[in-house]
Amino acid sequence: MTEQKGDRRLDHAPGGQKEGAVRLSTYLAGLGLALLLTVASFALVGSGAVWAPAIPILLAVLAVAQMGVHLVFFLHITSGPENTNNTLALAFGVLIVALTVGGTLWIMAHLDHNMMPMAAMAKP
Amino acid sequence: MSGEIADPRHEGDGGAKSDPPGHGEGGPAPKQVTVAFGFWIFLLSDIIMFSGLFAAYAVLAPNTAGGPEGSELFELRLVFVETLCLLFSSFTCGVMSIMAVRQRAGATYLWAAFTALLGLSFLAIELYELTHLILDGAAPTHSAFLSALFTLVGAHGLHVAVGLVWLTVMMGQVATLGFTDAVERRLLCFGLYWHALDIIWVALFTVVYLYGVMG
Amino acid sequence: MTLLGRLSWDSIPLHEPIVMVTAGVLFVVLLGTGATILFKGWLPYLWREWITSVDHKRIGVMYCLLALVMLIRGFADALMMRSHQAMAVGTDKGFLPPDHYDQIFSAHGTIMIFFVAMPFMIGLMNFAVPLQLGVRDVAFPTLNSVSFWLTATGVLLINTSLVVGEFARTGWLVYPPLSERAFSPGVGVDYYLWALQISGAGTLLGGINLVTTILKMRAPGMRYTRMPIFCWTALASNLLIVAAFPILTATLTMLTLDRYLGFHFFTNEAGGNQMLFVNLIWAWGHPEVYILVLPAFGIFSEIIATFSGKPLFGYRSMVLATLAICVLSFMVWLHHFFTMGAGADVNGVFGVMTMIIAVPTGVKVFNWLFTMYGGRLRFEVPMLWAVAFIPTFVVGGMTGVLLAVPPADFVLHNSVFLVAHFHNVIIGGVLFAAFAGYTYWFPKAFGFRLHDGWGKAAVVLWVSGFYLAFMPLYALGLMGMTRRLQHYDNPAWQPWLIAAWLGALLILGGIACLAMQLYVSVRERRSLADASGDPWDGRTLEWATRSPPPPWNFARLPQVEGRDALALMKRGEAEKTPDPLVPIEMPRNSAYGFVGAFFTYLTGFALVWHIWWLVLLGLLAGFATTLWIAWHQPGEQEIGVNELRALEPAA
Amino acid sequence: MRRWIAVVPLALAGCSAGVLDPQGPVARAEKQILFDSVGAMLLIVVPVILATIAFAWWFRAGNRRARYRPAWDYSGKLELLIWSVPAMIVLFLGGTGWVGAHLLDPRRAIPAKVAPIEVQVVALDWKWLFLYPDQRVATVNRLIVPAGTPIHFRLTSATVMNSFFVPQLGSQIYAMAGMEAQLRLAADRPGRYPGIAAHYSGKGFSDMTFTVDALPAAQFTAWVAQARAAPPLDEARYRQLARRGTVAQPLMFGTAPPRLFDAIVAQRAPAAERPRDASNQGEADAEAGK
Ligand code: HEA
Ligand code: HEA
Ligand code: CUA
Ligand SMILES: [Cu+2]
Repeated sequence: MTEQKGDRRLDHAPGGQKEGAVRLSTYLAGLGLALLLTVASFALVGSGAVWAPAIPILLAVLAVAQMGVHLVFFLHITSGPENTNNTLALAFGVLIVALTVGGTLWIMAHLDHNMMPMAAMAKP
Repeated sequence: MSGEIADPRHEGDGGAKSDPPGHGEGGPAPKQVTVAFGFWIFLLSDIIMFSGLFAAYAVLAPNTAGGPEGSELFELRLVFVETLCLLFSSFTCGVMSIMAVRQRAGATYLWAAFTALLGLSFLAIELYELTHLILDGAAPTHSAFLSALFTLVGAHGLHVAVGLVWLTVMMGQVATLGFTDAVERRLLCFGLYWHALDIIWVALFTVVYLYGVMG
Repeated sequence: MTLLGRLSWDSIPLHEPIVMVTAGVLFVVLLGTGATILFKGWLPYLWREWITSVDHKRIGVMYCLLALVMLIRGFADALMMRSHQAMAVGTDKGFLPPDHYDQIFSAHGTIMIFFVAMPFMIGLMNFAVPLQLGVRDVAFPTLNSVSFWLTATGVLLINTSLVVGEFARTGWLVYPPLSERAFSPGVGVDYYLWALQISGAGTLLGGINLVTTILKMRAPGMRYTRMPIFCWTALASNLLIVAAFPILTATLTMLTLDRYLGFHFFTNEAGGNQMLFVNLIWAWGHPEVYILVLPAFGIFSEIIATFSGKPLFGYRSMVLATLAICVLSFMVWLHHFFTMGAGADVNGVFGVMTMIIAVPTGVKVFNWLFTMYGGRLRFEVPMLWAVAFIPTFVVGGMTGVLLAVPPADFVLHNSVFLVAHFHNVIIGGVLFAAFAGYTYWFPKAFGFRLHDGWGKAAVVLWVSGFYLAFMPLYALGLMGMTRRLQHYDNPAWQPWLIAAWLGALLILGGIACLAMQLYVSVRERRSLADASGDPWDGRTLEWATRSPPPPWNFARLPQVEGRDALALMKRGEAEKTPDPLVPIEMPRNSAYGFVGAFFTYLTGFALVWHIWWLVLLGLLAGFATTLWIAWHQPGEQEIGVNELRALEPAA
Repeated sequence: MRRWIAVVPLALAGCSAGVLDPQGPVARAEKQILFDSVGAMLLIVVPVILATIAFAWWFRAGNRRARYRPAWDYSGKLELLIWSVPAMIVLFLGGTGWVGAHLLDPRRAIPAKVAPIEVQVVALDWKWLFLYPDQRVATVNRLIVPAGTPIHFRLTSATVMNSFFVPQLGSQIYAMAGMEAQLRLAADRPGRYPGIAAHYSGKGFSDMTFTVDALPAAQFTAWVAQARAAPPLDEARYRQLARRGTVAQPLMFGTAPPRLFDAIVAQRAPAAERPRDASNQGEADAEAGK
């Protein structure tokens, strides 16, 4: 690997790691947490553990948590100063995803509601 | 590298005393950083592409056109196994990266093989599931819901397949070229790619399968 | 199932004289160019210096060239439409039957947006951004060449449809269900889909490249608050590319699946939802127009500052406004379908969000005005474009805001008032900026200036032609004329349409002047030569190197001490402590982009015509090329200090 | 050529038959909003244009009387001004837009003393079918309504997307297959108003125009009685209508199947033949009405 100049030592890209910086333990921890969250998600479905209408919400929370675990432990996105650019890019991406998906669902729900055939609406 | 700014008028934000390291301000960043950052941007764009498919799926999921619904089709146990395959492959892929950074070819192959095997198992299960759907009459041409389902799941599967081809090529590169800078960078990108697929899968199994079986 | 899929002799529209003459002329021109290149022995030069070049400046120039060529095609279509509508009243159905007319407006819109405006802006960014940042190239030079050649592939594919097959007859955004197989069984929509997917991939890769370049590759000391404003707008524009184009990819993929595999995303049957397409295409489409106009704003910012002899007024609010527009542009897309019936709340929210964009845009306008205030204005051609731009764009922006008022849009949607709005902002904003940037950076790219007189004539003809051609459309829109009409019954419209036609003819004059300008300038390049490398008394780093710049741009990376880096150096405020020269690593040329694009073209063509064996072949060949390059990457070539000294006496 | 000259005075007669000549409450409000908005924006746009010209002229390099301030590149007060003045105009426009979007929502009932008349609109390739569920008659390309009475439209399409628009009456709205949009308009007084298809729908799109005849209430009843005598719209006739093609003359039908509109929305109506899939250019075009 090319040796980097001293003043650039802090400039990291996602996953950018120097020898030894990322240890097996990071991946193990990530795996453990992810497994936990996955099992929790699958177990939740159909179990009576939570008030049924709240299950989708909890599932969403678990999914977001798991994505966070993957980002931190596998992709090494952290809040450190050397990671600012990566995190900002991620934030921009998340914002766009939220806007397009959220906006689409909102718009389409209204369109569907407003243009539901009256005949179909009469039915229960 | 000049640390001081003589005249405040030259200063943009007046605040910082010295060039903060990195971010290209101290001059162009090294190749490894630009490559990984560029690839990170690519992954974000890929995630946005998936978000389009997700949005379409969410909108079309109720449009079954009299055909089967998700709750009648999905087999959660299979999906769970698929998920485990991907999860463990993410882990083995991580170990592979560590081995690659340490330039240990033998161990790199071994962990790459694990990764590929797990990825292949995932794909095999997925293919089994999808062909089953088609054979049972739930083909993607049947309803908008099934079109969206096959497209979303298929797009992820296609990404996994591409990843497997890429991994194979990379092992060939390690074998023939050794751990050159370029090969190291590509392995790094592969790792990012593989982990990102896992993130997409988390959204996928939650939105499609778990929500699906709940009807 | 035949060997050639759907392709047969009938696919070539031999019965359509206009098409055949166009195609014939095109063929002769191509053949002539090809023959000239071969006989003059230019091929090796072209191959070495351009086709395989990974130099961002060369690639930028090629993008602009591509755009200019396509501009002529787009304009030919525009002129045909204007001539046609000038006569197609009452019983006179004009000279273009609906089949042909419908292809023409679809082709015009598609080509102008994707293959004129986009490549022109991308070309200018590619050329100028690394120079302004004071670096040697973009982050990924080989990828840059790939991006360009993918765009060129899209261009070639879409133009193939002129001769083999047909163009889509669905408008430039191929709304389903009209674009579904049931209603458009021909190959037109398929050409559209594959050409856009291929060029879209190129655009996306280019966007990633420039974002990375701007964020990670700047001259020492070039912190964010010192970046030239054009780099900021380029950053915003490319962020939008990275964020919006994937949505286009996803949407077009769904339509492709509908058409090729009988899926039901947007069909009338089986639960398909056409509104979903409209929603998704505009989730890309609205950001798209800001992808075009943001770099245009940047170009004018540079030009107005330079020719006013002043720093840009309100740099920080300019940056803020740029970023605000960048984010806001993702929150307004519904304004393109207020009339689909989403209801008052949704319409209201998106209407208000849309109008909010007028605020940062207005800030920009005022900042330009105050930059001029207290300046010493030199009315060179780029500045003339800029001064013509401000009022024109403001009028176009105003009609845009009017369309953002939902009840007003209910009566103006899809009328030619809308057509006038977007030509007003696109021509007055993007195209004027393209011409301004072209005139501004031309001496940097080629070492000589463009002829002044012809340039001024072009400005006058373009501006007057634009107003004559498009102001009548506002009136017609209010009179109830809808867009995309092949003929109409209301004789009261005709005089206005004749005026618009005359306007288009004036524009033709403007184009002729631009062509003359190029010809005259090349002929008189000796007397127009610029030895200084800084013909306009510039303020940013691209003027700090010679013209045309060496492949490595700067023998020493400039040390940036503040905003308007070159202006500071000229004032002597930035002390120059010359670092010793160090060897430079430059990327080697690569044929990957060109060869890969060739196979991509084959694949695309085969997909359009359902020639499945060729699809497979093309994909395999493309994959093989990629493998080959993965093992034989040209790598870098080092340029030693002595060599540098010899090549750059000034350094 | 001669025709062109004859036509000039007509053009000066201006915007007849357009958005600027509203003939109903919806269109009138929309025209008012249009004018208000333009007025508000001109408040800022005109000064901007004038300032551009003035600054460009005064600060030209040749003018020695103009003061050169090469370092003037920031002013906090001005910054505040240039953010806040446009913001105020946008506040006004945004408010208007918001209120307007609600009060002029196409689904919103128009206040009136008389009960609205129901009309069902079906976009076909390339003609408009109007069904009167209460009167049980139907027309093609000619919409007859009583003046002064609100009209409640329910709209759908039996083919591609289209948009129903009568510029002098106001708001247009999309008509789409499998969906049912609603729109409420009214004509103030008797008259004939042109209607158009405002969303491109293919080859015959330009001919997909219709007329709206607003009749005095009494005449409307008479018209219905007269229309009853026309031939019926049966399945065969509908199938013929649904084929791609234009109609030369408006048509009238004495009866129509009572639930035809709902059947079309539910996509259970008899389908028209579609162009064959194999050919790459051909579209089966037929003159559907005769
Ligand atoms: C970048 C976008 C762009 C540009 C520049 C233009 C430019 C022009 N357009 Fe356009 N137009 C669209 C985008 C654009 N258009 C779109 C998206 C549509 C909608 C399509 C649809 O309905 O689906 C449309 C539709 C459209 C219509 C159809 C209206 C309708 O629906 O009824 C018409 C009608 O005449 C028209 C006219 C014109 C004219 C006269 C110009 C003129 O201004 C022509 C401008 C000429 C040039 C741009 C070429 C000039 C320069 C050169 C040749 C270079 C010279 C050489 C050197 C410098 C060396 N346009
Ligand atoms: C470069 C391209 C470009 C740009 C910059 C814009 C800019 C804007 N556009 Fe435009 N637009 C298009 C290209 C563009 N548009 C195209 C191609 C279409 C049609 C596509 C199709 O259907 O085929 C379209 C269609 C379109 C519609 C859809 C209409 C319809 O289909 O019915 C609307 C509606 O809101 C709209 C609004 C706006 C607004 C509010 C802006 C604003 O960004 C404008 C902001 C600028 C100003 C307002 C001027 C300067 C400001 C001041 C001087 C400050 C003070 C002013 C105020 C407070 C008002 N545009
Ligand atoms: Cu011009 Cu066809
Ligand atoms: Cu828009």
